[in-house]
Amino acid sequence: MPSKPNIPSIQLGDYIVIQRQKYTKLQKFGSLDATATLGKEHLELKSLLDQPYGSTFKMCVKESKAGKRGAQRQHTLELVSENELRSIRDVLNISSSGADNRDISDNGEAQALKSEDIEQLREECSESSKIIEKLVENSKTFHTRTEYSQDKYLLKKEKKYFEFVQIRQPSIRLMADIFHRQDAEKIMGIRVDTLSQIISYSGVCGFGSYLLYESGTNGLLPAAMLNSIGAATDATLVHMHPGNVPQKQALLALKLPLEQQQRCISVNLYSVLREFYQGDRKLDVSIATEAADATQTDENSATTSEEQTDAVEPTTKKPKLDESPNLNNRSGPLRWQVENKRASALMHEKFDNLVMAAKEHPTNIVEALLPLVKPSRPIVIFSTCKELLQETYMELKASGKVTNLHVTSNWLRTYQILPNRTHPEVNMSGNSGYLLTGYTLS
Amino acid sequence: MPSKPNIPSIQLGDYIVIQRQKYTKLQKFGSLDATATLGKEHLELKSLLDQPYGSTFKMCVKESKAGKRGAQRQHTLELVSENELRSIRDVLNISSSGADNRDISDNGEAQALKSEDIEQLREECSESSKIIEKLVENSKTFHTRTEYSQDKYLLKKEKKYFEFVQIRQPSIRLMADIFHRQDAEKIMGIRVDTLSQIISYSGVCGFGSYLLYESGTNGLLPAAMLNSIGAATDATLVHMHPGNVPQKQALLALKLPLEQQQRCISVNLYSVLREFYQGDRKLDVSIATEAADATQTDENSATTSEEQTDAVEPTTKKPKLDESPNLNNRSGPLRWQVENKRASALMHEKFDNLVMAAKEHPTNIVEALLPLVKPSRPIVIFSTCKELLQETYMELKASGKVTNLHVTSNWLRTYQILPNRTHPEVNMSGNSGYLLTGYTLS
Amino acid sequence: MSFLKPKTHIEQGDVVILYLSVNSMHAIEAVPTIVNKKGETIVHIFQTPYGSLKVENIIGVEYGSRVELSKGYAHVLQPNPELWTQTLPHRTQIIYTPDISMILHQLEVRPGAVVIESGTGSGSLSHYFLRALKPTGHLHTFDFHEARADQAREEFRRHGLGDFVTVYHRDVCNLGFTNELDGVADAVFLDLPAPDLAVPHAFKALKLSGGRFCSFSPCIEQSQRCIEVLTKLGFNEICSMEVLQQESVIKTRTLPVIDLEFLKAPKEVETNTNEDAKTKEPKELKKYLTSSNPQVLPGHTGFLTFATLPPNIPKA
Amino acid sequence: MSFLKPKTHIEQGDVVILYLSVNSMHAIEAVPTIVNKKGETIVHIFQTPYGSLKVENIIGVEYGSRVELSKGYAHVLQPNPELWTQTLPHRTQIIYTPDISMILHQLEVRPGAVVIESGTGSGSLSHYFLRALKPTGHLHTFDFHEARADQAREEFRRHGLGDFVTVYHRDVCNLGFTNELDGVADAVFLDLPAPDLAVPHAFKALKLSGGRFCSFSPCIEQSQRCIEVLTKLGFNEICSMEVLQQESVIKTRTLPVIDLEFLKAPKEVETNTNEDAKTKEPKELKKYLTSSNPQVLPGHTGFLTFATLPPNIPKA
Repeated sequence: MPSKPNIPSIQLGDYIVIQRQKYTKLQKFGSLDATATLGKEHLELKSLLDQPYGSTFKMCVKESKAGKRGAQRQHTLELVSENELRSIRDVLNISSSGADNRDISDNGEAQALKSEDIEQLREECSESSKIIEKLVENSKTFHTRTEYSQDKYLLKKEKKYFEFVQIRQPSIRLMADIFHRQDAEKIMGIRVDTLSQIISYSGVCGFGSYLLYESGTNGLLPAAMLNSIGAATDATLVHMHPGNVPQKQALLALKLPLEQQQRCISVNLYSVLREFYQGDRKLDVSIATEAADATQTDENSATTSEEQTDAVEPTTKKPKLDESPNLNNRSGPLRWQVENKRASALMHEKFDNLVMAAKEHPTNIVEALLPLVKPSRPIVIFSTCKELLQETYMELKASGKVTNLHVTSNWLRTYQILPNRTHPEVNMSGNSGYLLTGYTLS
Repeated sequence: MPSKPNIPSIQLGDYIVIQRQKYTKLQKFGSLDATATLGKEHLELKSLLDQPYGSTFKMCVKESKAGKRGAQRQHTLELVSENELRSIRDVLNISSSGADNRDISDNGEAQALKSEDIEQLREECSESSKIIEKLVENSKTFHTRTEYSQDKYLLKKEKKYFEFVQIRQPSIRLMADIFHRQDAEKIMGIRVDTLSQIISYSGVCGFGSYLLYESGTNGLLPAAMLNSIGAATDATLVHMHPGNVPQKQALLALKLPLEQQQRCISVNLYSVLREFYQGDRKLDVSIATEAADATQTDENSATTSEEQTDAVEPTTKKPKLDESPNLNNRSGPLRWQVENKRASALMHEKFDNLVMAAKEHPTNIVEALLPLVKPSRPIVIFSTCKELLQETYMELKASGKVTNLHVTSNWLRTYQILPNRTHPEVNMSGNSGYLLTGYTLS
Repeated sequence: MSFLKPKTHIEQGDVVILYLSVNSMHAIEAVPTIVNKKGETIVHIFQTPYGSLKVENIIGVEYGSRVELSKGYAHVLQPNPELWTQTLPHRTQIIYTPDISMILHQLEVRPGAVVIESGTGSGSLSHYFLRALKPTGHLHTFDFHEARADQAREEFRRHGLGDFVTVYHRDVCNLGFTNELDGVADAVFLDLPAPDLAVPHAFKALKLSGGRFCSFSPCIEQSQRCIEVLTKLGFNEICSMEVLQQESVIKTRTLPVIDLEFLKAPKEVETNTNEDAKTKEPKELKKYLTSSNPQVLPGHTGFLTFATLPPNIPKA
Repeated sequence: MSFLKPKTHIEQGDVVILYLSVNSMHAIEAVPTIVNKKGETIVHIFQTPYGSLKVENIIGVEYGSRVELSKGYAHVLQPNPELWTQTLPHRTQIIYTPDISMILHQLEVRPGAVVIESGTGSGSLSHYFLRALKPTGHLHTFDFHEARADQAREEFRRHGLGDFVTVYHRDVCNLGFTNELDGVADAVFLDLPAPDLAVPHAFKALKLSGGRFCSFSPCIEQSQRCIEVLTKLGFNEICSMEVLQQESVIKTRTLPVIDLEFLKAPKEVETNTNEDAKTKEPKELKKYLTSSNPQVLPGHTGFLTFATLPPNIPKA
């Protein structure tokens, strides 16, 4: 049944995931001149164009400049075939292993090559396997180490000199990992297990109308919900945020079809609530307060992302939310006004869930949004601070408007499973954050 | 070097640990008529006398009475030799196993024997292996089950009909398990890992003078500390408690030499602080308040132990703390007065640690006791309620009197390690309690 | 039909969650009559600890409403995979929401995905797969136990999900996932005693453009053997993990706060008036909003092993 | 000599813990001069991020005191096994207090106990054993690395613990614990790459009246093989566990509380005075005393396997 697989190809304007061994990075392939930086290596991306996602490329040194912290190398990328990729261990063909490390004294003089030698070697050899082979040849202790210790050494060296990168298409799974590893605070510390449970408990799927409030997750939460809503379905998402401009990086990186993108309606929390309650009323002074407040919040969230400027595409960039009374905004509806109207219409019809990830105290926000949710629908409130959720729990419990209330958190334990060396990983992430879940009542 | 091992023998008045498979129980062997109850089985203990600890006894049915929930059986105990104990599986010699359970339908009719038959079988056969053999013979599905499923069945039956008990000498390790399993609240929920860390962090050992305040752990905490202080050493323990009578069951069960027992000075918190601050002053009205309060606390703790009446030996039972002004207590010092004086002397010399396990808010208590601790000494405060320790942490941090402050808790994960069936146990204890630790400064 | 999409009112034939309390929920079918063991059609009365419910009365009621029982009340909720997992008739050990959520996330299941599952078991996970992949994807689910496969098939149909799922009675370890499914799957999930035997079949069933794999197993040896085969076949991103959810028990606790300062200074006898005595009370009670773990937590459910089949791996 | 018993003042030759902060502690020797690499005797100056300390100045000072550094201050604490474990020179991977506490508890170590330990490693656990068993017990500790055994022996002597410990340089897996130790031990502890090889020697070394056994190993396969041998030799109460300690990070967090009620009702333009605007400020900040985990927790140290050798098992 299967023939040539239908794999999408890399296009200009795409966000791409660059993977080098276990390291992954989200990068915009904005132009043919674009480069990506992995540590000291700079990669020219132009040869990626039109190649299928999932391809592996070899980093070929083009030039090497002395930088502040050793050489900065510029690389071109060359497409490689799958079978060029071999295990580094097979290449080196190591066989003799010591029994244990009783005779090893670690005096730092085990490597005969000097760092200058290694730097030169690196420019001469394009293959990490060659470099590592030389290092092993010149190591005085390598062959007396245990196999375990040899493996560890090789892995360490391989990591440093590994010359291949794979280009992958961004997915929620890959981005959740990248964001959490690079700077968990930018996504409010939402860990993969917690993200997965937000999606489950919220019931978001291809049918229904969903409501999200989040105060900044690089677009990860709206992207994950829209991903679950799916292409070519009827479901919609109203995405409320406290700032002037929604964080959308993850959404843009998913490269969803336009019809699906348009089913995510991003609106400012204050502005849309005003629209909902007061419709077309004249702007007055309290909006000024609100706008000031919105700006303030946005400043907070702006500090969370250095890539924030990339996060909003020029094509989707909204005009700054500026509702000060001296502005004449009678000259045709602005985009945010249209979105507010669309959202407001859905708010009047009520939603099939409520998802919140607030940096603010959730209680007031949930009180404002709960009336917009139909009965018998899930609510999921995320917070990094259990003390806040405890208070919200008590408030909701007392209100009688929500039942089956639970506050949960998770341990996520990853395992090293290797022959004779199986154990849980020695480090684990300490914070999953907390979820408050329940079901609305009529 | 080793000859005949010098194993202590079971004596009248001893507390003993009765073990039947994994079930353990602490029992007082108070008289030759004493019986112990394990579920529906009543064991006459008299044949234990003078037998070495660690011996195994066979339960021999003496008579069977109809009880509310099936037959209550009275057993005598017969000493058995080690090699009489065989694996139940070897006896039954099961070999044929089904490949999986796809053909098993669980309709509850797999056992041909009726419950009356089994009851009768039980009275006829004194050996569980015989009973289980019959059950297996009459099971229609046993031989089509997987080996795993067969094992599970056998273990379940073995547990029910197992006819051997082992008598062991109480130790802190065995008692901590028993107390926590039977009713963790009676020992304030102090789990084995937490207990072990209280001992470590408190630094209690064969040298020094130690201070403990606890509001009721069946004697487990003072016993654990006295166990670490050891026999034939110089170290001492002042054990403060809020009630009229200290809980001492675990201490008595350890059967420590008298000289060691006497180095544990148990005193009422209020009473000894008054003694310390005011020496021989006249009793006045505030003592009435205090006595009332002490009684109240004791009532609370009394509800925590049905074995409480056993916990205080007649020989060590103290006269009720009764300091009401109308009592004439000038007729020679009472035991509690002597102990208060001894404790007060040690308090003036100051202590080498402070350990607290309070049901009350710890802050005021630690404030009162901290001045009694030398500088550069560990303090360890246990609480089941993290919120309280957070406040105490903040108070101590602000005071500058204690450094290296940490609040910790633990996960304790036990593993099933069996060939091809290795995994963490499916249930784990949820609460270790919390420890606040630090070092005093001068 | 109450599993297909969000709906507002109970229709005849819906499965409805009768919610009594956190620990007491029941899935009931909203039909006015049922057939009893003797084959007689009788009025459908559901018994609860708070009295009985005449089920006919809930038809037409809005989901989320309170319904009266003869000795109390309950709420009626629309079922979804979470609530179903807590109320379904157990035909096997089932997997719960924390593990399931991770499985869905790691397998990247979204509308349009083609997923293969073995075994079907009690259908707990299947309901989640179906919610995530409908209306444009498809689930192929296998069980070697014929009665279970039949029950699951019937259940999916009644729940309005029949169009999105095919249930197979088949021993996949020995026979694979049928040739029709070669190269069609975006994701394969295994919950089998010997997952390693089914990995080569999973390999065949995944798309040539690659896909994701998951095996759930209680014992570490199962994961070890599974990973051995995965490695041999060229899977990468192999990763094993456990997800353990803890509930926080939130309550207001009243705790004694004692005063010991009064012991330092002797009270003068003359201050002993009744009113004074009250102010000297050395013990007060304070309220704290506290959170703690339940006494017993799930310590282990299973090891989740995930892997990626990269694109263009030749399948011989 | 500062490890033997609690003491109040620093004497010359004591090991002293210089406490700078939770994450910065140093064990220093209270001697006025040291010999540098060139063999010259020089004044003992200890450098810290807060400036230097002339070590001579702390001799005679009370433990727990604040001592001045050239650019700040520190506290001097008497060392004990907990503080030593956090400051000792690492010669190997070491075991930390949570595991150690469980080991001491499960091995029932108390004054008078005879304990066998292998390997000695950096002596972290040895110091705990010594605190628990002195002054009447004895520790026999083995390491197959000669330099480590020598360093440990010298360290115990300097710490005033030499009388309670014998350090052996010996490969116990192949050679056992020496015949002199047959039947003398109350407890045996193993931290070896192949503990199963040493279990028969542990069996011989334990008292005929029985005793307790522990093996610490990072990998599950080590525990599996160890348990196989323990079972064969008649050990019972076999039990494996992990102890994982979490720190709670306690701090006061300031969090925004926003008001959305004002959006419901349109404000009249006439109320727009400066004073009014202030009272309408929709965002306030509240303080919360919070507790959270650190970002990274210890996920695994090792598996602890405990077992009991029952009394009167013939050792033939």
